[in-house]
Amino acid sequence: MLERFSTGASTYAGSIDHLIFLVAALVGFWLIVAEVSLFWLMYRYRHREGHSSQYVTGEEKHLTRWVTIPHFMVIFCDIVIIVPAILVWVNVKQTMPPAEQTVRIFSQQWAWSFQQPGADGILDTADDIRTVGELHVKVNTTYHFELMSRDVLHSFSVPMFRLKQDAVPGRTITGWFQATRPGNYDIQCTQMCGIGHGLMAARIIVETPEQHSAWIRRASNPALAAGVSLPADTDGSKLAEVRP
Amino acid sequence: MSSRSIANIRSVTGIPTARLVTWWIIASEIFIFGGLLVSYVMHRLAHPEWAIAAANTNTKAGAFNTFVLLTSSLFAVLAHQAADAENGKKAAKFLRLTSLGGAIFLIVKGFEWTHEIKEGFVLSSGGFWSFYYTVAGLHGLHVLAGLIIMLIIASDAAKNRDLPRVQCIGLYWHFVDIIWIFLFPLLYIAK
Amino acid sequence: MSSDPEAHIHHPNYVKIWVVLVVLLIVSVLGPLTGIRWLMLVMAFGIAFVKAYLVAKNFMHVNLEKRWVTYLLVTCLVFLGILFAGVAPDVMKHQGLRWENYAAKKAVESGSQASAKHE
Amino acid sequence: MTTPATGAQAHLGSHGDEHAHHRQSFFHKYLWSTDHKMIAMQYLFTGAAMALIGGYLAYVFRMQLAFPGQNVPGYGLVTPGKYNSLVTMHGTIMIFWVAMPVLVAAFGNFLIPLMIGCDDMVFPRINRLSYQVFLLSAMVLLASFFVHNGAFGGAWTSYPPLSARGAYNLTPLGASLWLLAVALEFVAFLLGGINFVVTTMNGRAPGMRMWDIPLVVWMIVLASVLFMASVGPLIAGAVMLFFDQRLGTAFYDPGRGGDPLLWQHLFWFFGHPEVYVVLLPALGIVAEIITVFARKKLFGYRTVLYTTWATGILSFVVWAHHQFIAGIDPRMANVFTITTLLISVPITEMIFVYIATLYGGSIRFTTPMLWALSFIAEFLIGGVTGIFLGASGADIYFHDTYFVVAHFHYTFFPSAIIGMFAALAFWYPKMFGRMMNETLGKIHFWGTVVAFNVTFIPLFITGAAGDQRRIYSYALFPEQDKPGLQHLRELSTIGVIVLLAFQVFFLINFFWSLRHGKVAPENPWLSNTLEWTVPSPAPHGNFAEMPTVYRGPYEYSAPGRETDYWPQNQPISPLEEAAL
Repeated sequence: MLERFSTGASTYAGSIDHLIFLVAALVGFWLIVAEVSLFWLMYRYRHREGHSSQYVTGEEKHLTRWVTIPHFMVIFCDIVIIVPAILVWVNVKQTMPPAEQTVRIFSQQWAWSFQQPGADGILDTADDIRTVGELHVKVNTTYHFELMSRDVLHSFSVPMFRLKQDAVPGRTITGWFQATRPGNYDIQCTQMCGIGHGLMAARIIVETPEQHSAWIRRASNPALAAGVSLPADTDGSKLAEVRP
Repeated sequence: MSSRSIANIRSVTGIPTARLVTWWIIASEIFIFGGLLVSYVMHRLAHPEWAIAAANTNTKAGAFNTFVLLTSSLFAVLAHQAADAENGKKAAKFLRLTSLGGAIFLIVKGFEWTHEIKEGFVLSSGGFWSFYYTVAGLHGLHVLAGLIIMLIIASDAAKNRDLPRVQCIGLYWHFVDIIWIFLFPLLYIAK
Repeated sequence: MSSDPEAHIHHPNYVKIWVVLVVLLIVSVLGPLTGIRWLMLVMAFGIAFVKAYLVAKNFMHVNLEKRWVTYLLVTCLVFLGILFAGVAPDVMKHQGLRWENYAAKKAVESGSQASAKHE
Repeated sequence: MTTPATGAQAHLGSHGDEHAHHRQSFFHKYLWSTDHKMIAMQYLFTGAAMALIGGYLAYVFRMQLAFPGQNVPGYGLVTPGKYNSLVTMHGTIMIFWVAMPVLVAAFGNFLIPLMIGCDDMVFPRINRLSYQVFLLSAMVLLASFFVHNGAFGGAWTSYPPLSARGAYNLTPLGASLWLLAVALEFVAFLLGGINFVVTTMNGRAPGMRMWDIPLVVWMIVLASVLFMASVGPLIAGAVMLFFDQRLGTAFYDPGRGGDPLLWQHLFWFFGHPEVYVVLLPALGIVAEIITVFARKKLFGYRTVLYTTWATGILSFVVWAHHQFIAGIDPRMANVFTITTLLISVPITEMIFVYIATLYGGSIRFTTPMLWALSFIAEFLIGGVTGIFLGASGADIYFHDTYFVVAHFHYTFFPSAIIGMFAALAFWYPKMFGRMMNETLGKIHFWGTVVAFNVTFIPLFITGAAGDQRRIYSYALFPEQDKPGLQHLRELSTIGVIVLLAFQVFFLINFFWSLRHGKVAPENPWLSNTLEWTVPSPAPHGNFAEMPTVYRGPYEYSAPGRETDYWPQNQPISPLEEAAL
């Protein structure tokens, strides 16, 4: 259902979409039942001359079932929603499939910067690639991310991945994603972070393995990568000044 | 007061309105202090290093203040007893003794804080000190407020007016005392 | 005003209660002298609860008040317990599933080191 | 305890007061009054004025969203910083200075003494103080628009560290004034709540048992209880935040041993029950209105009461669903998902009871009834869309999108705005002694409700398409910057403008009816509750003779009676007693 509005581009996008569809179907049913009975009763029992209203206390057995039966059905529907909701949650937020790549995400007022391994595939080595405003990832690869903030709360959100996680200063929050579809997608900040909140855009670029290794080659070579990546020793506060 | 509303005189629950409202205020105070103390306890348990800062608090002063508040609570309840016996003069005397206790408490607190501030421990000296001054300060404000209200009530009670109020301010005072009973180990003893 | 039913009920001896409270206070102050940390903490907080109970019961006359006043006060404490239970997993711990509060860990570490130097 | 003699004395006293009242100066009559009805008016008019301000702010930022970067007529250019201030202040004002004063304070003050049959609140001067503190808080908040760098722009949730440091939010003074105003407002409502709760507990008319209290009174009392129990920790938290801002403490500063998540917990521990603080009075108002105009007894008074209690208690264990992705431990999210979805059970049951009340009725579609019915119809949408957000898995996507915005407007708008208009249309005769114009009222109703849906249904769609909240322009986000979504945003903006324009009908109706409306009889709607047994408008001291209550508030169309209503204070005649 959500596909109509926003294409899913990660492995768990489908399960979140299905959950949303399930919730929509169940609550849609109840919404229609309730609205239809409301409007029908309004029409059926409108004031007419010669008809007076009945005296019903609402404690009669044969009438209370019209409230108690829906009551139990609602409990049932709740359980039907709770179980898959928790399953999806556990899958997305609690369990982590083994990492094939790890990337570190820094948020600050008002930019996203990323640190990922260079050609050696290991984080925290000299050839790490640091980028601002652009995260290059390989398609069909499980990425773990370590999310950090340098100043205030931010929220790392990639709508197409159905991924969203707040960044809290002082904390490292880990998560994962696996992109399924090459292309360029929005990274939003969805937590109010000051006057530049609306400017805090970035792109996540999902590449095929060939494109990705080509990018790593280019990015590892500062001469080729002017403007795309920065030397590894640049600290975050200077990164902010690069972007307008 | 001649124009007390009927609403104020009625007592459907069986608890006089003034006392009921005192309980209600105590309940809301429990939440205010509770929120602060829950935050403090959580941080304190998570930060063993705060014990080092806590070692600088003056246990003797804290203990003396606890003694002062306990004693003033005794006077408060004696004032209530006197008020119940319709003895306004005696109630007023005990209320004044109670507020004297409150005043001693604040004075000791003042010396204590002056000393600590001179040693360089101020509100912004770190997590423990922030909580220490905030919690004790909030409590001190309650002592001050209670003290002032108590003196007003005492001057009324001396003229045998509004004696039921004696019990209400007493309830409040005992509550402030109980808060301190918990603050004492939290801020002074646990080191 | 004197129509309060409890006005006629026999009241406890307030001075006696006060003596008990003061003795308890002295015991709790002496706690640190034992040098056993857990015993001191148990003593301090156990005694605090006993004292609070004594004051509430005998000075505030909670036991003579309508029963639901006690319920009201206990409910307040229960809600605070809920607050604690909901917040503690995030604030009291410095590490959990998929997150780590490195700033707090660092504060604990550097604080403890500073004390080691101090001593 | 009240002896008959003291009761009568006090009664005389209040009449003596009435005489004094006529001679009072404007200041004493309108600004320094301790009369609960006057204080209700003060709250009502202050709340309405704040609603206009809040509406204006909404207009400005909706215009910016529809036509980004263009001059907004009546405001000017909306910069990113200004945009943040606008949304922050809109949210803060609408919840704390409109919904609460109007629903809880204005109608609580007006209705409680009248409906439970006593002459005033138990502590009239605390009541006056409550309003004065509230007025002061409103002034402090409005003042923050005019200080250096303008009003606070860190969202109505005011999360630190953004709110804690001027270097981050760039509105240090605005942030502190915001916090001060909110704290004062809390104090005002704690003071007001004292009166609501204690008056209802202690001041009821003889004969009025727990089950005879009209639901709206119950609901306002429960709202006050919820408010008292939830706001305490946040007051403590606000003090801590204020110290962080002004005195250099580090309660929420992770760099110096604090924890920003603490504020979020304290805020939402208050924030979620707050939703019910606003909702419950509206539910009570609707209960009064649908029973009167369907001429029906409520379908299960006790059911409603039990479900309200259940909702109130459950509302304290669901707060972290606002923080699912805020960095809390993911295992806690599972607990809060379960509790959150469980809260749907009592609430749906309550709504079912309301719908079932119409069964077998004889429904008159007067203006108040239209508002009340539309409350149910609209609130249902708000309720069911909440399930998406309470289910943690789905919330990963929907969190902080416009879906959330649309959802809570579908709960708050029916409660605060529809509930307010319903109550005003219904109790206007008792407040001002004249009837409102039905035609104008119906035009206003249809315009408002249709425009409301035009405003917020598009936002469900843009939210589902990934529009995040609190963004002044989507120009930098190619996936959101699409013409289709932009058209929806424009549609929503048109909805807001129409919505605001239709309020003119209300204002005309309100002020015209004050002078020229039909003079209202004592009981224009043929209602049962006690406020309709006194003259319209209700006089000072309320009841010429203090009433005694004989039955519950919803005895409509009782069999074997000539009239289809049965006022609560009407003694049972010997004939009827025999019939029973």
